[in-house]
Amino acid sequence: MKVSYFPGCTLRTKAKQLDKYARRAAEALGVELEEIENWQCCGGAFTTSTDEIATKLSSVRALNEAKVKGQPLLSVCSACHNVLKQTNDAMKNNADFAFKANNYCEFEENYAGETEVIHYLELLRDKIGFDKVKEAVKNPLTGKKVAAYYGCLLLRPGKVLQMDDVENPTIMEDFIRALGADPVVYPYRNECCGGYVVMDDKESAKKKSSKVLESARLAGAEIVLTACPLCKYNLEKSGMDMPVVYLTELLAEALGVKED
Amino acid sequence: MQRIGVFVCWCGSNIAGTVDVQAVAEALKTEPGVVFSTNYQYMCSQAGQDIMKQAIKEHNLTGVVVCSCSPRMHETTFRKTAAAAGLNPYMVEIANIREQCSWVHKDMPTGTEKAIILGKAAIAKVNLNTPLTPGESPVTKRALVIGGGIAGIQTALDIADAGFEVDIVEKKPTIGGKMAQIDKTFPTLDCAACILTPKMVDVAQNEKIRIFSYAEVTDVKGFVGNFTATIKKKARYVKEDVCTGCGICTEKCPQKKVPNEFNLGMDNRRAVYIPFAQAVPKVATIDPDHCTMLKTGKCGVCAKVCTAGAIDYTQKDEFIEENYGAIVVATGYNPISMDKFDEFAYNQSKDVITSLEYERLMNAAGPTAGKLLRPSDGKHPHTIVFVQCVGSRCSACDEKGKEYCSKICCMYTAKHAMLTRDKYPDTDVYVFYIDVRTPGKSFDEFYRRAVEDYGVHYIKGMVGKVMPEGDQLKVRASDLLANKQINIDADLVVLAAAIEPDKSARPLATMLTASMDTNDFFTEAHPKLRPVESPTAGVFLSGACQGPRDIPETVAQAGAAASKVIGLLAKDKLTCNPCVASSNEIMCNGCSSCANVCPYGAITYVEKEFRQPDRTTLVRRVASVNEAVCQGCGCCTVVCPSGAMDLKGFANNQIMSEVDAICK
Amino acid sequence: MQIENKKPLIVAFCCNWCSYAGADLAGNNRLNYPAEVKIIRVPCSCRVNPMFILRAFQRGADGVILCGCHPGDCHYTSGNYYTRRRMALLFSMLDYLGIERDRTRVEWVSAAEGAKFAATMNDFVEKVTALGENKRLEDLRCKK
Amino acid sequence: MENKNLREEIIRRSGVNPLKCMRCGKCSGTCPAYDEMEYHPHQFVYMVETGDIEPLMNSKSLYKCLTCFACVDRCPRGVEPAKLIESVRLSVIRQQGNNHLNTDTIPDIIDEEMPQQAIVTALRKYNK
Repeated sequence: MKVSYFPGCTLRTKAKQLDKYARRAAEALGVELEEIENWQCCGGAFTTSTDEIATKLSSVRALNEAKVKGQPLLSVCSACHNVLKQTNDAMKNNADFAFKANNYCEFEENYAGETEVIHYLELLRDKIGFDKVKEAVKNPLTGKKVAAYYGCLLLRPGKVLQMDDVENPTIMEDFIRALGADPVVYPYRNECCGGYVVMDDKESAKKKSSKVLESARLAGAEIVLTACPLCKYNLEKSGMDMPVVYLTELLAEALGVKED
Repeated sequence: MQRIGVFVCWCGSNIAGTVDVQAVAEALKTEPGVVFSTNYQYMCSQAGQDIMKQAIKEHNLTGVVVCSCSPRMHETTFRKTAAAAGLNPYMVEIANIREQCSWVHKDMPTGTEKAIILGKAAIAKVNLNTPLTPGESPVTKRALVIGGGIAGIQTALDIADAGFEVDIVEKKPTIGGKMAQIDKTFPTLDCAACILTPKMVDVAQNEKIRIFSYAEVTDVKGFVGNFTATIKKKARYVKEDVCTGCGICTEKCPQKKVPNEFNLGMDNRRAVYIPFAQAVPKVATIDPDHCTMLKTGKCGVCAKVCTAGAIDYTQKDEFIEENYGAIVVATGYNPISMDKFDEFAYNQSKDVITSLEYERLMNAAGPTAGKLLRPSDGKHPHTIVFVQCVGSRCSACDEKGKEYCSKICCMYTAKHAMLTRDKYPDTDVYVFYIDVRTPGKSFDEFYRRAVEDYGVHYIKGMVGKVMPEGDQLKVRASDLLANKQINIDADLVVLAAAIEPDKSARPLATMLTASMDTNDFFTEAHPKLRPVESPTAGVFLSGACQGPRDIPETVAQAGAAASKVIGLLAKDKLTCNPCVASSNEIMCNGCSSCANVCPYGAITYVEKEFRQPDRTTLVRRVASVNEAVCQGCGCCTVVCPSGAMDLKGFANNQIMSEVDAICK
Repeated sequence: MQIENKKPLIVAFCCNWCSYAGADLAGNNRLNYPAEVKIIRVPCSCRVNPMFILRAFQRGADGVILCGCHPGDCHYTSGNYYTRRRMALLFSMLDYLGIERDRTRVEWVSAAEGAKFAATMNDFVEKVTALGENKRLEDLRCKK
Repeated sequence: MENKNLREEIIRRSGVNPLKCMRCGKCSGTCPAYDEMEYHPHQFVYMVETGDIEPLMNSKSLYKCLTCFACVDRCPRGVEPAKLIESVRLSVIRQQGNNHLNTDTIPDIIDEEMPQQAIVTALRKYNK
């Protein structure tokens, strides 16, 4: 299986492990990640205002490239995934935006949201299957109490993202189970970590992140799992004593491809 | 040539506001056949009707056109008026210049112009009208009530009281419905069982009433006065007439882990069960999905312990056909699923429950024997948060909630809060509300008592998220009046779930050709003036199948529906709609096209002798319409290749002349 | 001849049980739609003979719309299924004759859908207006 | 009059219809940034609706919204308050010299581990 891959800027710099393990695990599971040529930063956030066009064009280009190749467009970073998915939805359902974006981009054929945008978790669940992942696990993480942290970008807005039940998601828990570990469910798993507001108000972000980790700790978690570099940063900066790891790292570990 | 009178109604300013009625009356005066034209303030008033009667007599009118409101409103009125003046009522046509003209257009010239055209179309039609005489059909003097909740029970009792036979079809093993699950009733706080179970017993003992419990209506044919319903009596594997209801089988059955639907799955029942102590009929039912004997053929304990010999594992579903003159729909409601509202953590914590579940927790016959204990750990909750409007007034997306107000939640929540504070004064009770809606007799006083006398904390705002943490539920909510976000550590959260029509209503509506609104509530024939009748003749509505309502309203409507049924069944003959199909035998070639499309089987073929021009006789096969069975849809008229079939009252040439008049 | 400012002429056939009641509801709720729409009441949408529609075009109608109960909800059980098939045939024939597809429409409007009725009529009139006058089927002999 | 235009612009740009709001306050009941905000999500909806926009534009609440979309997903009426807040914020930062984040101070804010994602997102949210 071959999919188009949009790593995103953070995975090239501060979140190299997220990228590295995503590639290794995919290889181990028989999926080829074909990186989008000359991809540009997604911008980190999807501006909801209807008159913002230019800031969304890099996503449109990536989406179109995947369409031309006839592949789904994969990303691991929650933010990239969120922006790609929302942009794709706008291209599909907002005629005005699609018209303007196509005018800018001048593709051979107009892009109308044809590409399937998938997150790494969806690749595992829907394209590979968690049962297959389970079979491929070499070092099951038996007994490890892992708390999935969804944050907001993976799930919301639910109408567009459609990854899972927005309020009671199970995809990451099923993933954790596939690796042989025990998922820990806690109420703050889909609450915001503070996000980009850390640039403006460190205290605000710290408050939110520590609430998340406190909630995970109370539920008995030993380790918190995330797909988002910013979530990881905020959670780690909260000052709580709780390891936070990328989901691809844990996957690579279970598949036995973590070490070089 | 007809002699037509035109009567233009002002309807006060409803029509006259946007239509120059004078000009309309004037313009229509010169139409072919019109000999009289006038306008009046309220044609439907006595004075207006008198004007019509007088004009009919004075001008020897043979046809009448009333330019007024919708024919659905006053066609019958004006037809009666015409009949009183000696004119055939079917010589009256209505031009709808209110709903379809003055109310939807804004300026006078446009409205007037359109009203004149609509008037001309009606005149063109009346010119081709012929006097019609309605036929008659017999009435089967029995009624069918679908649904055995309080609505169905009350309707059945009232109809039986008037001396007519009634059958109740209830899909559950017992009648009683939702009311049987309720603990106390607002605003008087009498115990629901105490007032409901005597009625259930009355039903069982009434010799005019038969109960088909654990049964469903699978097919309905026929029309008002002459329905035939097929009832599926599901196999309950217990002989109903032999079982004494002693309940020994329900104690000995080894299959103990079946969720008890009567207590909403909060405790278990056996595979053979009687839903509750006062069930009617009080007979056991075997649940085939859980019975070991039925699934594997090994067990048979219930048959061994049954002294009456009532158990019969070989029972099959049974279909019976019954005839009825009237059908009452009383299929009721259900709370909606809370799956889409997991911000309230219904699926994440056992201590987040719906109001109906709370009702069972409070009930002495419920899973906790009436003690208020949390489902998770059986501890007494000291802080309870009630959330109103969960799924009601929700327009965010279709599959999530319901756009309407569920109406009963404000009151039952006030009741729950009050009863909780009354029985457990050590418990803090919070109610989050958007609006408290209490328009009912003694309702607002009741709600105020909860606040003022019982100290229930009513907070204007909504709960945003419920977070189960440890053995507590962290409730995050807004207090709009304090402009604060508040956090409450609750032991129990109760969701006032929106209510929706029972799932069986939709297929039933199709069977009955009764119309429904977009929420699957049955629609009434007229929202104000015919609230308990379906637009389909002979089908009546009782209770929450028509819209959210509380018990007093349901009972009132049940009685109203019953009185309508009684009115129908009291007649020996029904006047049929004379606007039925008829075939011109000379033109008919006996091809059977019409019979093939007729949904009622109203068309048969007869061999008929025809005199030929050369004086010989020829026997031909021609269509013949049974006027009592034909409902007048007109489908046959379109398929008839020779144009022999036509529909009285909506004849081909009449509709064509309307088209011509409009397109002139 | 003044073609530019001529308002279109629309004939709407509405079944008595759903769509006519829906139109009444639009009135009750004061939902505006163009006065060009003139409604003819029929017991069921299946009562509408294709001849009526051709007649309307012949007499100068610019658009004809047929409204009935939603499929499955027909007061007469199955009438609108016949309508649906019949009109599919008729419309494809009209298409063949060069009558623009937007001049004819079948729409399901229930008694509860006043808003849908008004919205449908607004949309239909807009589309027909854009097409201009119907000249293909209009019989000039019918003109006075 | 000017205020009316501003109101129209904010509403149009957000694609939100504040009239759909039934004033239940669920958005504010669910907002994780509530305590840092001077005007809360439900007030944004109400004040935009009534045209009382000036105080919102001058409020630091604009920069406290996390765009976590909890209010958007949980609103029973589909009002989407976060989009409205973003629209008001754009009305401010699109004006000359109204960037919220001073780019000169960024080196002081960031540290070794700060992901690029944080910086680009903040620039997109706070600056023109």
